[in-house]
Amino acid sequence: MRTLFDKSVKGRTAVVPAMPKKHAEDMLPKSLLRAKPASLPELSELDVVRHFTRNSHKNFSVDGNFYPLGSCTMKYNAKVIEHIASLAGFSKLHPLTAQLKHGEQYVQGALQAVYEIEQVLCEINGMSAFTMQPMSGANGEFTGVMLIAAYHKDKGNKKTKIVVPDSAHGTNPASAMIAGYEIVNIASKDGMVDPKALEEALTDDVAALMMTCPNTLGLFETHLPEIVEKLRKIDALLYYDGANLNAIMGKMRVGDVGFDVVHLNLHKTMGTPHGGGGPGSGAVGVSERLTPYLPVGRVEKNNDGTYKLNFDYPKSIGYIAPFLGNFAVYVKALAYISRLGKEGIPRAAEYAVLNANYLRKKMDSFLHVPFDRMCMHEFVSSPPEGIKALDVAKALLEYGIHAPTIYFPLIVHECLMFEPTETENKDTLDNLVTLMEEFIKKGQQDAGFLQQMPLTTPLRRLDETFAARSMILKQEE
Amino acid sequence: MRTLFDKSVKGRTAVVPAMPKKHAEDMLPKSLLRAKPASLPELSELDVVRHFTRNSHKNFSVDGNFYPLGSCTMKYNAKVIEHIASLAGFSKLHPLTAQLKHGEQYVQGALQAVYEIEQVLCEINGMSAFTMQPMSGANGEFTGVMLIAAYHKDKGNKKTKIVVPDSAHGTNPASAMIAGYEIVNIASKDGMVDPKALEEALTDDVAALMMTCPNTLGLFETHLPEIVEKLRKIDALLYYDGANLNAIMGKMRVGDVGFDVVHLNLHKTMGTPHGGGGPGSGAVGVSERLTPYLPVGRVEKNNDGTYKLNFDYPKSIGYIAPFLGNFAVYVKALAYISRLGKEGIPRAAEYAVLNANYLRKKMDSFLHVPFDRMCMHEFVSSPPEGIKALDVAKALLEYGIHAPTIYFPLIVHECLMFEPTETENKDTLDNLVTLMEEFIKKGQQDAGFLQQMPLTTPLRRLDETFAARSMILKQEE
Amino acid sequence: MPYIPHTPEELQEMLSVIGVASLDDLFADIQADMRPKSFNIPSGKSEAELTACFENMAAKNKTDFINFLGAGYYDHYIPKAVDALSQRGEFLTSYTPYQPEVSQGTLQSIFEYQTAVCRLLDMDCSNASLFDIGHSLFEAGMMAARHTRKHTWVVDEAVNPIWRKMLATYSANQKINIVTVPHDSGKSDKNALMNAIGDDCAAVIVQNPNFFGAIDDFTELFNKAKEHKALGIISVYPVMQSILKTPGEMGADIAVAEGQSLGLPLSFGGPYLGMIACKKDLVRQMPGRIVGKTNDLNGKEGFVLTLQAREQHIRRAKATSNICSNQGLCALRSIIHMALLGPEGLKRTAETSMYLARILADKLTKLPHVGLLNDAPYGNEFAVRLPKNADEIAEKMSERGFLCGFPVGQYYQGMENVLLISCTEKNSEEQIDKLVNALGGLL
Amino acid sequence: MPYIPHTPEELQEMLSVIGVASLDDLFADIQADMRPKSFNIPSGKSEAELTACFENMAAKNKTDFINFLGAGYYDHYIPKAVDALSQRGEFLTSYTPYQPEVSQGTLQSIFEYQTAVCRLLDMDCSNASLFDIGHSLFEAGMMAARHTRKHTWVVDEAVNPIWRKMLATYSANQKINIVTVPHDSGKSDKNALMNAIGDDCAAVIVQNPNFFGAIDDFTELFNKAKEHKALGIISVYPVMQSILKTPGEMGADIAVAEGQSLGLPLSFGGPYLGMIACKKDLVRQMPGRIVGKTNDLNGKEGFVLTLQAREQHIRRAKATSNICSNQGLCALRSIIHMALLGPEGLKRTAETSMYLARILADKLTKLPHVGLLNDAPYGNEFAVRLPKNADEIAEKMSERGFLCGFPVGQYYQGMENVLLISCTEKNSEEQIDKLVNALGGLL
Repeated sequence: MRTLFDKSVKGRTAVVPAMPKKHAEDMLPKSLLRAKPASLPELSELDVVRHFTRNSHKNFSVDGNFYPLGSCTMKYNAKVIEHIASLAGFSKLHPLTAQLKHGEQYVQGALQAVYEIEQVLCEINGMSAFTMQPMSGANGEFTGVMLIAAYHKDKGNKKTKIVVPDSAHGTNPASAMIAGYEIVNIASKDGMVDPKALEEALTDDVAALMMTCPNTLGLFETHLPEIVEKLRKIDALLYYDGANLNAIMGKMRVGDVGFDVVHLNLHKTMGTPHGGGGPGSGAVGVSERLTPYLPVGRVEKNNDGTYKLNFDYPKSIGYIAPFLGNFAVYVKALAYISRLGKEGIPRAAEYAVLNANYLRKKMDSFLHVPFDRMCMHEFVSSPPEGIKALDVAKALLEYGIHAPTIYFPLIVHECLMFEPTETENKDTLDNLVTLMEEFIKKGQQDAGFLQQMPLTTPLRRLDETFAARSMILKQEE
Repeated sequence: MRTLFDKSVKGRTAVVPAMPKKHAEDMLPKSLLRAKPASLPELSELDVVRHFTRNSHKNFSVDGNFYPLGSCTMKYNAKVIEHIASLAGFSKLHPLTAQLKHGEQYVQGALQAVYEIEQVLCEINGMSAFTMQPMSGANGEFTGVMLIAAYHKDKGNKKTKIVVPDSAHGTNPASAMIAGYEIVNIASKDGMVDPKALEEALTDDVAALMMTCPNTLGLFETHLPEIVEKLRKIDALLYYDGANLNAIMGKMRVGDVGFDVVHLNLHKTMGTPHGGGGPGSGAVGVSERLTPYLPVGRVEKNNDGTYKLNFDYPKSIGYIAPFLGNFAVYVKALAYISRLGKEGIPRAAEYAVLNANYLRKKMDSFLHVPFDRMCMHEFVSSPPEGIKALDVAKALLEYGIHAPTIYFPLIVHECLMFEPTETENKDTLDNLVTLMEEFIKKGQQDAGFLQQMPLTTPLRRLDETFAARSMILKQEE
Repeated sequence: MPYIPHTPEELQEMLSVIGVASLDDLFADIQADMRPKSFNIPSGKSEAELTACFENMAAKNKTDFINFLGAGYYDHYIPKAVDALSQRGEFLTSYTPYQPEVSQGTLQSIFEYQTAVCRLLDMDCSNASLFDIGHSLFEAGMMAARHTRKHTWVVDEAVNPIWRKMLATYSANQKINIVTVPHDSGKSDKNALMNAIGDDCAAVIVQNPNFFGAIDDFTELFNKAKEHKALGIISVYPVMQSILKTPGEMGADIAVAEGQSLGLPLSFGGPYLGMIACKKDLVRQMPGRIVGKTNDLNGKEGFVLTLQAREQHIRRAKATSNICSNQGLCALRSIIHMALLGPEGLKRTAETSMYLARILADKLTKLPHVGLLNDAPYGNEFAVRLPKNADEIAEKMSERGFLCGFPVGQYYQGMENVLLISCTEKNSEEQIDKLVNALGGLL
Repeated sequence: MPYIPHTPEELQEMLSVIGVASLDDLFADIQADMRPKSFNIPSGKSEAELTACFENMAAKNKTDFINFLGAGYYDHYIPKAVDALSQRGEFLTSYTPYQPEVSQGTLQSIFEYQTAVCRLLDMDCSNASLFDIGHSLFEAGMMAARHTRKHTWVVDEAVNPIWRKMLATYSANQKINIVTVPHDSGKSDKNALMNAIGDDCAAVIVQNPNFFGAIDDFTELFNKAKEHKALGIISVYPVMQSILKTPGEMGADIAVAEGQSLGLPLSFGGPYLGMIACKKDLVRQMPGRIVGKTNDLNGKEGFVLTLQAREQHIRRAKATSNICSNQGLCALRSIIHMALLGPEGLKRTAETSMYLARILADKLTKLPHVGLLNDAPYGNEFAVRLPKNADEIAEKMSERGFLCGFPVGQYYQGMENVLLISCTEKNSEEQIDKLVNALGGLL
């Protein structure tokens, strides 16, 4: 393991621009200049290419590996969408061009893309309007909760709490907190929101309930109609965490069944690549009553079919992103949606659920599957007694398969959460089943077998405690 | 190892175009249709992406590995040249557009690129004209020899032989043969063409001498002026095999010193990628007296600065390529040359020769270097007695370094031919030296140590005899 | 079926394993009255149709302007190796590196990114990136609020107004009080800033070069902040930072930067890259992912995500922020970009951009009634006062093929005649002459 | 120094190891009078300048025509995954796979390519590719000459004239006698071809669909060739081959094809891909590289270059050809392309292209004095006779934004009014209406 800095040699250069006609010292007083150059790495172009090419080989990725990773929807990321997002007509566009007087005429294609994805997301989700500004799922959650707060404030409602089921993603309570709310947790029962616990939690000062449906156990929330009714009574809003949208696209629209806000993880459901941790896009959709509060600027269509940018929304919560969000990311999502279309979008959900249920059935002979009912796009399970979820995860790495999500949700013992997605084929699923059955059997006979895994990955298990204690967060000069 | 065909599942699809409005059977008589569909692989797009991503990891490449491969000039291939060659303005251009009446106006940028690379190659090599038609080095050799034949035929010379030194590349005699000549081999002496052997070979029926200079021993041919003189006397032409041009760019121009024809391997000297075996570009340059015979069409510049395509050369040998050769390859070469320019082109030669001599000096303590004089961009050597060149090559693979060229030229015992190129840094060279010294020492103590190499590459040594005998050249259905 | 591999035979086999007759049976939990009321989106397109459709859409944008528009987002040259390497599937399609055994490519890149950010900004610790600089500024402010347990941010009005709008939006429901200190003709009013720092001050927030291009030294200001137990937060421009006095040298506690100028295309607004770095004592307040160095079972060096106890998936409502994803691929692009340019390349980029800005300023101010907004030192960007409305001028210039700069009037009342102009190394003296000529014709 | 990593210190150190004082000392063997008489090429450009310069150059080409020009080279859609995968550095920058232990990526791809080519063309053996189809035709002819030890090639005049020109050039100094059999109004004159086959005939060479788009069955012709111990060589169009009667079914001995239509951009003429496949008994006559399957030391399956005894680097002047490199990356692109489309995708491509050609032919022949050249079955390409000079019409159409087809008069005397028109699946009925409308206005 040698870093860029280890390989750096003073004076070595790669892409050096032409020699400047004047140097900084001749243009600015010395007091405004840095004392010495930043010790950035100095390498040749070949050094850099070779460094990152080799390091890339140390990564698992969807392009190389199956990722049955619950709650993450690691589906195939089509190569055509990368081409589309990198078209010069999009990538070279300065965002402030749109803010020049009559500058919109020069960005009509870009505004069209924003308008079209907002429209198509509205139709897929049954919402009145979408904003593309949020730059990730968590950022979308924050935006959604800010919209809820703006609504209540505008109506003069005194609301201080947001209710979050214990099966929710950790970002839900964190987002609600940053938006200024107090969190009320409620427990699940039989994998569903407990109606009694909910009843108790729903006091008049509740601003909203944040739901994940299907929930993080992979189960569809069967009490949904009652829940909606209860919330309406206290003028509380219903928030839909779209992390699991891949299960229901074309089967249910969250707007139709009474949700007021939804955030989507376009890098999950709409097939844009995960990028090793981002960039994402956390589009937020709202029902009619929340539209006045959406972030500005908003893209609108003129009567002549052209598009404009409107900042004139006095009730808007303001700027969530500097411009219109992660444009190049949601252009990919728009391309994905356009490719699949009316037929393909529901089909993605159908085959995602098919794959998950097939895996669930195939695995229930050697894993404990706590809910013996139809799952949606993912399901939870536990390894046999004596075997740790972590060891199962690490053993899969050895066989070239990414680990499932483990120890989440917390309410399942030694949880293994599998989400195969619709883009994986039957052979791949069967191979996972065969391998797991085999190594779990071995693990039951020989406890050490799984604990030593993985053996031949680029590195073996890493010492996380040492990392947290020693805090080496950068390379010293 | 599973092939695309092993992974294929009947009915699986990836990039399927829209359903046609009519099927073949409704448009053509059945007698003209194939009996059953071709059993091409049927996979999903993800299957294909994963297959080739994983298989790519089984390759060494310049992007991932050092290639000190003599006679091949495996230098770094700049990423910017790939971008340039794939610009839509070049890649979408139908070649026949240029053959429409006044169609040249639509391809001015492309004709400019052809014109400019011909001009710049003329200047770098001191030649009168270049043709870009030859589609590889060997194709360039063939073209060069055809031009020689056309010249002699036009002058009424009766010439039947071409003289080729024994150190020449195997393509030289093969190309001359296909162009209709008889081959006369001459031996080397002290690494140079043997003047006596040459004298004897130079009978009146000799059409040309094909030379590599620096020769395949990495040595500059010191008898060059005499050789030129001798050939002039019998009206024989002098052919320069440009495989080793990287050593002399900017230091000598082959036209200046009397060569009549030169072919260049642009994928070696001019930094276009090797592609696992092609495509190359074998541009051929000629002296004044050979220009009438060049392939058509030829790009010419009009007085108004525009470019045209001229087919009106009655003495032309005809079409070597369907159009103007491997356009996208030599656009990359032009980009490379433009990036380096007047300063950078000679510098590439200087540092290539520097790196080779540095390696030569560093290695002569544990390798036998037969010629104790300055080498050019490469040098030949032999391992210590008892160690095979093949084993050295295979051991290097184990350490992530590509093998040097081995057993070539034939005139060096257990030959190891190293060519580091100018783009590799000193650390990389030092690392090679250290590794080799170490494992050769081990190999001298333990004969088996090197013979077992490589151990951890994607495969170990393969059975080539079995392959030739069993002749499994495709996968049966 | 695009991106779905199942054959009809496999579908049947899988349904029978599950024990249902059809795909629709899988959705029995969703009752009939919950099914979509409409689903009126266009039919799917073949890949060829899709490509043609988006190529047409992209062609409706005009990207061949001669460009002098910056205002926080700059058109520097991006080496093609940045695209080639960051687009490799192993980086592009990998997940958050929670499984370090098979994520060293990503983890090492982030560690290298963190190191480079610290060295460029002269700070102790960086995280794995935030969404954009507006977001970085907000998180920096929240770090200060948590650290100092105080609630007032003193913000220079010469900080980019878009980022200040984001600060306002994000902090709206927090107990944060923003005090904005007016600029002085485009210069930071350091006296006023100092005076605004009271004992309730959590942080003072400035920008260098500021929105108007003015370069300053905030050492004294940060000293004053320290006296009041407030933190100094500075926003910088990474390319110019290769030559300018560093946040560390000025005594800042937190430095943020918009990473767009380090290898990210303008892309109509995103994705960009929020850089953030801080002094060591603030690291546990830093939101987002952080990579640390460690060893594996065999003692081999490697990297992991660390200090995760701060994060939302562990701490839920008590986390330092709600951030989950970072801008992984953007951070990767920026470290590749920095490695390709190196300190010398970045410096030359800054210097040539500055040099061109000086040529342009000289020529522009020779036009009648055109003058620099102030006498402050500047880098590659400066503001001029025009004799006419800058919005109108910019509109006419765009009709002539120029993005001549940013008219600041829409964000600063009373500055309707002020135009903010930037140069990068991609501009040329020829372009400058054309701009001056065209602009001269309009005044 | 672009692409050169040496620092001044390293240079000095290395020179001193070598024992010379300067870089120039390394070139002492090149005497003063042999040094360049001139070296007047432009100075180097920065990467930014370089990119701008070539982007300008590319912009001088017009590539937004509505396109009906084919004539052997077709604008089919190329899935973007072809680019993404073939551009991976491990494929792009690898060497010829002489070291199989570290070249299985390339070797397996070629083996898969060979398999696909054999299956598409219905032949026994394929090589790893040749430069282009003209070259394939020449090598096929030479294979026949070596195999039969005869020297006459009977060539259909309806074989693409450009490829026939290449045949003539390449065979000029060989003992080869080319007999060209005139076409019959764009149809292959099979009777005349049969009559031309004598006992000196090494091969009969035909094309299907022929240059004019006509589709035929050459079974009888190849039988006749067999009777005279001559080989049957056929050139086909890979996309159409997904539906047409195969070379194998017709009894051809060697089949060749231009692989451009399988995933290679038009790129103003290259690089393209010469496909070639033959019956088993001819494999040792086949030039170029061939990959075979084998095992490694541990018994694992793998691939190597095989039958190298035929090749120039071993046999020198006695080799089957002088070919050294192949079109490795182009072959890789084509196998990726075929794998992405599969048999169904390729068939649909052919069928939609054919369907559109029929729509177009119907509409065109309703124009006054426009008629099909002949009554032969055709695929996606057909020739029409116009009432005016086709060159002039094509010129005027290009001014109106159309590449309306190829005027064949420049290669076939007396056919100055004939226009060869092709459709691909990228065309649309809307484009067809536009074309017919524009063309109608000119007649």
